[in-house]
Amino acid sequence: MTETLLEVNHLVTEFRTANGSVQAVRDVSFKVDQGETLCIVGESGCGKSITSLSVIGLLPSNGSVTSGEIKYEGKQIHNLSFEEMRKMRGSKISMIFQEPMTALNPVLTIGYQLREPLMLHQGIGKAEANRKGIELLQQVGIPYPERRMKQYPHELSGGMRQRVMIAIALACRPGLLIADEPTTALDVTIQAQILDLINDLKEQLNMGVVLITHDMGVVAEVADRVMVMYAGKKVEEGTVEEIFNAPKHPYTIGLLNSVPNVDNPEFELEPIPGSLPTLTEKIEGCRFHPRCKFATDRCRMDAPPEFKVEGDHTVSCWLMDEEKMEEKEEELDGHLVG
Amino acid sequence: MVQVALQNPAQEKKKEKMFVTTMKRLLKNKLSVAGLLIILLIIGMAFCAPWIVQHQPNTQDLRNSELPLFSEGHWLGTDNYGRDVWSRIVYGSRVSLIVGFTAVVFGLIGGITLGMLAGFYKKLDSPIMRFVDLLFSFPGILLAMLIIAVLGTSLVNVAIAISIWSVPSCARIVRGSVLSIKQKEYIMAMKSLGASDLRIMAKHILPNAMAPIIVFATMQMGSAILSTAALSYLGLGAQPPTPEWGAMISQGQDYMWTSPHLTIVPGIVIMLVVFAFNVVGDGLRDALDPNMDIH
Amino acid sequence: MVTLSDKTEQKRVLLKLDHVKKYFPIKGGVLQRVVGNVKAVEDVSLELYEGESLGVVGESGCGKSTLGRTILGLEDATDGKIKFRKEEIQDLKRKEKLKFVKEMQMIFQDPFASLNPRQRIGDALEEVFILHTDMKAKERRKAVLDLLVEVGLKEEHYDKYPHEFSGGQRQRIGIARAIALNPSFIICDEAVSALDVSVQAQVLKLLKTLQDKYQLSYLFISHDLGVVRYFCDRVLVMYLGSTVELGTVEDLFEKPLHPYTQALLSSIPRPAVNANRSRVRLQGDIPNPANPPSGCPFHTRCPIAQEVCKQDKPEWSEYEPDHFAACHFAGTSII
Amino acid sequence: MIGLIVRRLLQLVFLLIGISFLVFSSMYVAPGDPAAMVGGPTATESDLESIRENLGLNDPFLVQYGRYLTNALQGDFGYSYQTRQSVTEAIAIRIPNTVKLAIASIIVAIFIGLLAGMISALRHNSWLDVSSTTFALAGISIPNFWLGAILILVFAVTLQWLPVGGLSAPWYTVEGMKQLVLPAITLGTGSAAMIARMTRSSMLEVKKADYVRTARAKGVKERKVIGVHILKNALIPVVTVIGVNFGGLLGGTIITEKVFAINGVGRLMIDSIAMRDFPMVQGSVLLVATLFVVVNLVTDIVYTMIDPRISYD
Amino acid sequence: ACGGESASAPKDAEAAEGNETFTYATTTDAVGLSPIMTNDSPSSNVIEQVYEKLFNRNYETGEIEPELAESYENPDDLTWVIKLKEGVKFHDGTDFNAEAVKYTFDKLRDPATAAPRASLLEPVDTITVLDDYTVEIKTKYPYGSFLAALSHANASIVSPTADQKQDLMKEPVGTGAFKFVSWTPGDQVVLEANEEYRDGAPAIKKVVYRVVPEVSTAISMLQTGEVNFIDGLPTEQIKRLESMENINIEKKQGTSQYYLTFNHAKEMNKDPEFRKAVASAIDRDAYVEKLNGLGVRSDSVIGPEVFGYDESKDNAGTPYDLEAAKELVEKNGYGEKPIKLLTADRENFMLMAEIVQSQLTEAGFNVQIETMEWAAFLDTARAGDYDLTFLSWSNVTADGSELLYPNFHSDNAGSSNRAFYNNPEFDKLVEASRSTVDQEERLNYLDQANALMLEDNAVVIMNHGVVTAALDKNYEGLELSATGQWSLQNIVRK
Ligand SMILES: Nc1ncnc2c1ncn2[C@@H]1O[C@H](COP(=O)(O)OP(=O)(O)OP(=O)(O)O)[C@@H](O)[C@H]1O
Ligand SMILES: Nc1ncnc2c1ncn2[C@@H]1O[C@H](COP(=O)(O)OP(=O)(O)OP(=O)(O)O)[C@@H](O)[C@H]1O
Ligand SMILES: [Mg+2]
Ligand SMILES: [Mg+2]
Repeated sequence: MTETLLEVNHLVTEFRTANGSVQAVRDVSFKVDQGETLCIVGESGCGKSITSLSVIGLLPSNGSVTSGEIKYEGKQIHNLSFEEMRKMRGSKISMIFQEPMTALNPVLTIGYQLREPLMLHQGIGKAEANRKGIELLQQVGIPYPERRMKQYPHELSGGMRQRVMIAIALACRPGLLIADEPTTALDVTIQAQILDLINDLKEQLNMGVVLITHDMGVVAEVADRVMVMYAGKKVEEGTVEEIFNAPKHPYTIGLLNSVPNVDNPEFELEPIPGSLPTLTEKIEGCRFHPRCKFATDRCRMDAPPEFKVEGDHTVSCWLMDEEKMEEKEEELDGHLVG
Repeated sequence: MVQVALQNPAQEKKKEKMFVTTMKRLLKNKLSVAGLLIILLIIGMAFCAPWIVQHQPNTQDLRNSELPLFSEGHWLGTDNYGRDVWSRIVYGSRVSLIVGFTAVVFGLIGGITLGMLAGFYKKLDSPIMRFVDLLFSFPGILLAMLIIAVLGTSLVNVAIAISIWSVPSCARIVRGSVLSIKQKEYIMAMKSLGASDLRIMAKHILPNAMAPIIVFATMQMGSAILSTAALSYLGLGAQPPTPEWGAMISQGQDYMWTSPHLTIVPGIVIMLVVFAFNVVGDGLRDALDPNMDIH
Repeated sequence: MVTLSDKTEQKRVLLKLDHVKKYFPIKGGVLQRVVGNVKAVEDVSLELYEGESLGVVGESGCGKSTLGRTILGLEDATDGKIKFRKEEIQDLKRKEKLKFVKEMQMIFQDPFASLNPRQRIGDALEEVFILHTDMKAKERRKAVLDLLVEVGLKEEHYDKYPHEFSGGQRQRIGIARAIALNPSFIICDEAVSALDVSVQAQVLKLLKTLQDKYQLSYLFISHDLGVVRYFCDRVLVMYLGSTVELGTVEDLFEKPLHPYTQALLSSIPRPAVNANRSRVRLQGDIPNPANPPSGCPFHTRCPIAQEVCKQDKPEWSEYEPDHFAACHFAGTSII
Repeated sequence: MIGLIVRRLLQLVFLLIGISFLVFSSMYVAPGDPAAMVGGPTATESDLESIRENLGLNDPFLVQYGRYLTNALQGDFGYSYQTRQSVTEAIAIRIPNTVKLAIASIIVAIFIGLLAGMISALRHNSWLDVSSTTFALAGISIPNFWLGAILILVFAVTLQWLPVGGLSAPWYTVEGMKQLVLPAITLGTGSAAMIARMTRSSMLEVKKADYVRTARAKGVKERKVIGVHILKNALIPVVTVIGVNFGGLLGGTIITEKVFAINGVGRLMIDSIAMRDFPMVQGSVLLVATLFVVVNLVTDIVYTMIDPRISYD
Repeated sequence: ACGGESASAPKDAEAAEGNETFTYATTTDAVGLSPIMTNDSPSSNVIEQVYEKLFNRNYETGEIEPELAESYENPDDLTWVIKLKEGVKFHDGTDFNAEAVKYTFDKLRDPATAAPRASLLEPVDTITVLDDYTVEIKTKYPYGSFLAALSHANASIVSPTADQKQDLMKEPVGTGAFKFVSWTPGDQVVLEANEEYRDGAPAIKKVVYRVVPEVSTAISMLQTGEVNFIDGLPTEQIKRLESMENINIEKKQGTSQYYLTFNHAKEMNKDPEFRKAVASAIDRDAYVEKLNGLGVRSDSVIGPEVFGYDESKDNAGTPYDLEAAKELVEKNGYGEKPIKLLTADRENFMLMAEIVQSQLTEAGFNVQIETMEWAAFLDTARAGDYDLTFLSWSNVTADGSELLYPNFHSDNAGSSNRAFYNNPEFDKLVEASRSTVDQEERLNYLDQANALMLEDNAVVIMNHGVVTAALDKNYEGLELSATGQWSLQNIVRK
């Protein structure tokens, strides 16, 4: 039995803006076990990044967690003081970001940025930190690590920089790694290298990984479990097989049908109509209903609760409500197989 | 049918919208509001000058000279010729605003033209920017002094001098934005549609480079007023008896120890007005900031 | 779907590139002399047929966009000939080019940057007609409103500014602008890359519909092989400015000849669990285009590179009908 | 780096030739006869004629300019019409004062500017921010000729804390420092304001940067986040502002030197323009332009030192 | 809280060092320190202390007295035989003698020198050394104001040895009570007491001339004790100076004068009624009152302190009469044409311009002021590109001929006669005054010329100058002459 590393319950994150406060994350719950990769997937603006930033306590200054709880190894961390949270960051929970080009400080050497967390959290001296840094670079597959330590970020390619970011994030052997779209800015061949690297390291260190992406391909490749978000809400969660082989939520299905399949020339795209709602848009009931072809009056009135399908597979959709479940299921299956 | 429905009113409304949103944002900034009020006040003063003063600005009364503040009939006192300070301040606002405005407008015309050409045409970039550097490496006052030495002392020449002196900074700002806008895909799109360079520059680059230009112009207005005053202070600007704030300071300075208000009043007025333009410029910079455009 | 055999019958060449090169000079030294070149497009020859979609794929910086721009004349070709309907267009003046401009259009990557933010979209679209036709204001307006409907927007969008639209809608506006003059050839430079998948699918559908309706040819630049497979008839693979492989989607995806193509295909994350995960991982990074390797540009990362690859640049040749590649060991599997 | 320096110095030569031509021709067409200034009000026409002949003012414009340029290129900047003193010497006497004043002012400006800007950015939107922004904007808006007079009135005459003027004592003595205070504040206020504004906006910008978030995600202490990660990046544009302002200060000395009775190049410049002392005008303008370019060059070099991304060559 | 105390830090420091420094502030630096090559008052303020002339105008009485000369005689109208003092030495140790006089004057006259004040000796024909201490100077024509010329600072005698060895512009060598120590151009000139001076060494041992361009700064320095002496006090600052407790203000009627002149070359100005209208529109009394005691009211062109003055001319000009002026303007339509009132942007000219412009406007004229910096002004005025302008004449020789000839004689029209005044009758009188050696006769000629100008309304005299100085209360003994020159020789610290 693996241990639960991170547990997020009913997280709500709000932003104060010029037009009043808006909810970017609405009542989201999930958990991550040791050695497990949870992928959070969803389209732009659905609150993936904000969810993860809430966890690590680095929300933009106008944002705050307004309700819900976040537990790390069973301890509540959402109410820690700034200083206590700071000590967690980098040592217990680490994060890497989307843009390798901007996530490293351009005026500090790689070495400095790599030594920083080591010296800070492990209390070791500079020389020692330097030695460890070189080791780390080696570990993430960077050739000539000694030389790299003295270089500046702009002297490295995008893939290299993302590796450095990973090395920094893993410097103190954190229990949980949050990776926010770590490969979106990279070319496919490089993306594959980086995903492999994260996977390998996860296994080596028995970390929990939260990987955020909007690419279903990446999800299928690395995830153990998947959480699908839409407009600030979690709409479906399950193991990677459940999500890809037996998706339940119309949005998940739509998402899968929107991605062209490289291996199947006969595959026909089936776009989801309409466009993503903005945060400020007031939507009664299910947030997906304006784009959902199965929407009923009920969907328009009330937000659906979370329905358990099987094991940990949960779906927030009225279609899951007993009576409709069966008939709709057939129809949906038909679409997916296409 | 549809056309009729979509005619003018809607168009007008949209056009206003940009302006309105900018203004709305500007009005959220308290400092800017204060600045705007001061500017409006000064403009009001300039327009209504004859109605808000009891004395002609140039009428001398040698026997009632150097009256202190709050004297009867002269609430800001009189200068060494017995002229009413308040009416000179009021009429002085006309001078400052007109000279400042003219200088800014001509500076902008020169700066935008040079900056636009340099930014748009790679070949012209280097020669134009070298020329701009040349102007830039003159200290501003010196440049003005040379120009005035050549052209003679007068407010018109001050305006010319200040506008020439503001050309280099304007050109640099414009060039900077042109260079970045030129990279934008909509410019590429216009090129791919076969639009002429002139059209691209005038219809597509210029309007988008406007934000920094507006900010620059606003602040430049402040600094032009300051420079006009500085030149008048050096005796290179307004011809007496024109009421000009800088000249008032310079004349008043001789009486600093006996009638300090002759210097302090115009000094504070200049400071307030320049401050107002700067605050509004600053506020505009924020209000026009595209980063704030997302929401 | 149109099958390959249908296509081969009516293969009429619309655009022909003949050894096209585009170099960007690198300046340096005290006097800012030209000290070298970025060979963004190195010796590209190909033919594009009427009504087909030719995909261009490759990693970032391999010259895809430059190729597209050079074809449109937005960049002056350093060398080579570009023939559109048998006429050489690479050296034409702006005025002479106007008639080709009508025929060749472009859709851009960034839906946020490809529209002038200070121009209402109605005006933006009308501008196309102002530039190329003598239509009266009323006619132009009518044409624009029709266009809006055509690309799935509404007439009331006429008076809106770009920032009032979502990314997908903007891309539709970009498409409207591109098809306004009834062109026969459109370059889509990463036209769907910046869109969310649900919207991306909508736009791809729209592009297909338009192609069928107006017999359009597309040069479809993308780094998403899934999209290319779905959308294109033939695919060109580029690496460091050079063309490495060209073939029909079926040929290229099923029987890739070039090791780079193979690696590329195997790197794509497939959106399906338990897909066959045997894959090649390329080592190292893409070399600096300002200082490309000698010989075959790919040899530094190629798992099967030999001495000859370092020495000689492989020929661009047709290994199978309509299937070109540039590799000394074309067809060797690297998996 | 060497390339940059060489290139800039080459550019400087052309720049100086351009400037000298501009100055020479404008002085030439400006009304005012140098000979009359030398001769004084009593000079008769024949006095003036012999002065003109003596100074070479009767030659055509291009001959005069050509002669000037040829000599200047050989390092001979001529002799003052007025005092017959060598221009180089006259400038050499004054330059230490101007440089002293400019450096003191920029130090004042950097100190106040950085402090105010940082406070403002770190306490964004607080009353501290508002007041330091107000201060910064007020600083730009104060006419410095006015400020100087007020400072003298208050601190030198009324309170008698500081001397009224002069800059003759060596800077490292207490007297010398005291002499520098008022002029440096007068001259530095505007630049301080500019630096404060730039620091503020640049820090606000950098605060939002991804790498700052990265630093926080590493658990770096807030003090270090600000002191190392934010400040180092935020300073880059500030350096340019400092450079440009330092150049501007050289021009600003014209008024300050006058008000505080400082014997510097700025005053030499206006005096010689007034006296139509062409060689002196030329010499001092060229000097100031050179200083300006050199300061900019130094700025660029500092730039490369704090921003590794930039490399010239 | 008296003056002595407010003279704070700097003074104490010096007192401790034990060397008595007397500081004078000047707004403009000396151009140079050679009497031959300069012609400006800041320079002559230094030159006066370092060099001596053959004759000197007594600071008190204005009488011309021998200085380096012992005595002189005129064998005929064209010959001046001057006996020199014996035993006088230059600061460089060489002897002062007839050779030195000849050397100095020849150098001043030599066209190759291009001396700005060469005109002083323009009438001189030959200079002969009769013996070591006697020179004979022959003039081309009888030269009435020759002694005045010889008492001019620019006629100071220089050491020939030093002149050949070094640049006197930078390192002056004379015979005066002070010796040159150093000069930092733009900053300060330092002199020290000449211990060997024939009348005894001056009491103050060190003199510093500091350049302080802003008068108000200089006054502040005077207030704080950083400066001990300033001269040429501006009218605007008089009130402030009077309120200062640590200084004494010295005032004395001066030889200088300020006047409004017509451009007589202009058609409009040739109309006597026009000139009359202008003259009667200007309230000189009100203006002089504005000068706070720093101006003397008189209509006379030749001022009270100048040779040639006669009291009767004080009120001989057209009196102020606004109504009469208005009438004339009305009658002749003078108000229609804009009048360009040119003025230099220095000293009291701006004050005059503003007041006169306002008064003329009141009378119905349409007057536009055009200010110019000095250089441009001189050019413009000489070119006659103005309608009305203000001019001044400081008249260092205090001789009426030296005023009327350069400024109003038609010979000089277009050069130093910027008024383009051209009156043959007047010219004759002036010439006579210059070529007569008999001083009584000269007086007569000058008075007649003066009357002629007043009758003509050729100029409107705004005021005659007052020479002023402010001296630290701790000092006394400043000698101030009507020409504005002063001597520090007899200053002592109380
Ligand atoms: N500082 C902020 N103030 C107000 N709203 C914000 C702020 N930051 C983010 N948001 C909003 O919160 C929502 C969720 O943002 P988030 O960054 O989590 O999206 P995401 O799922 O990560 O999208 P992407 O795939 O584009 O990164 C978005 O609609 C965004 O506009
Ligand atoms: N204007 C230019 N000046 C100099 N170099 C350029 C210019 N435009 C492009 N390049 C260089 O040419 C090469 C090819 O660029 P291009 O934009 O065509 O690549 P791409 O394949 O479109 O890449 P991406 O996928 O990132 O869009 C790159 O190395 C780029 O740096
Ligand atoms: Mg995100
Ligand atoms: Mg591209």
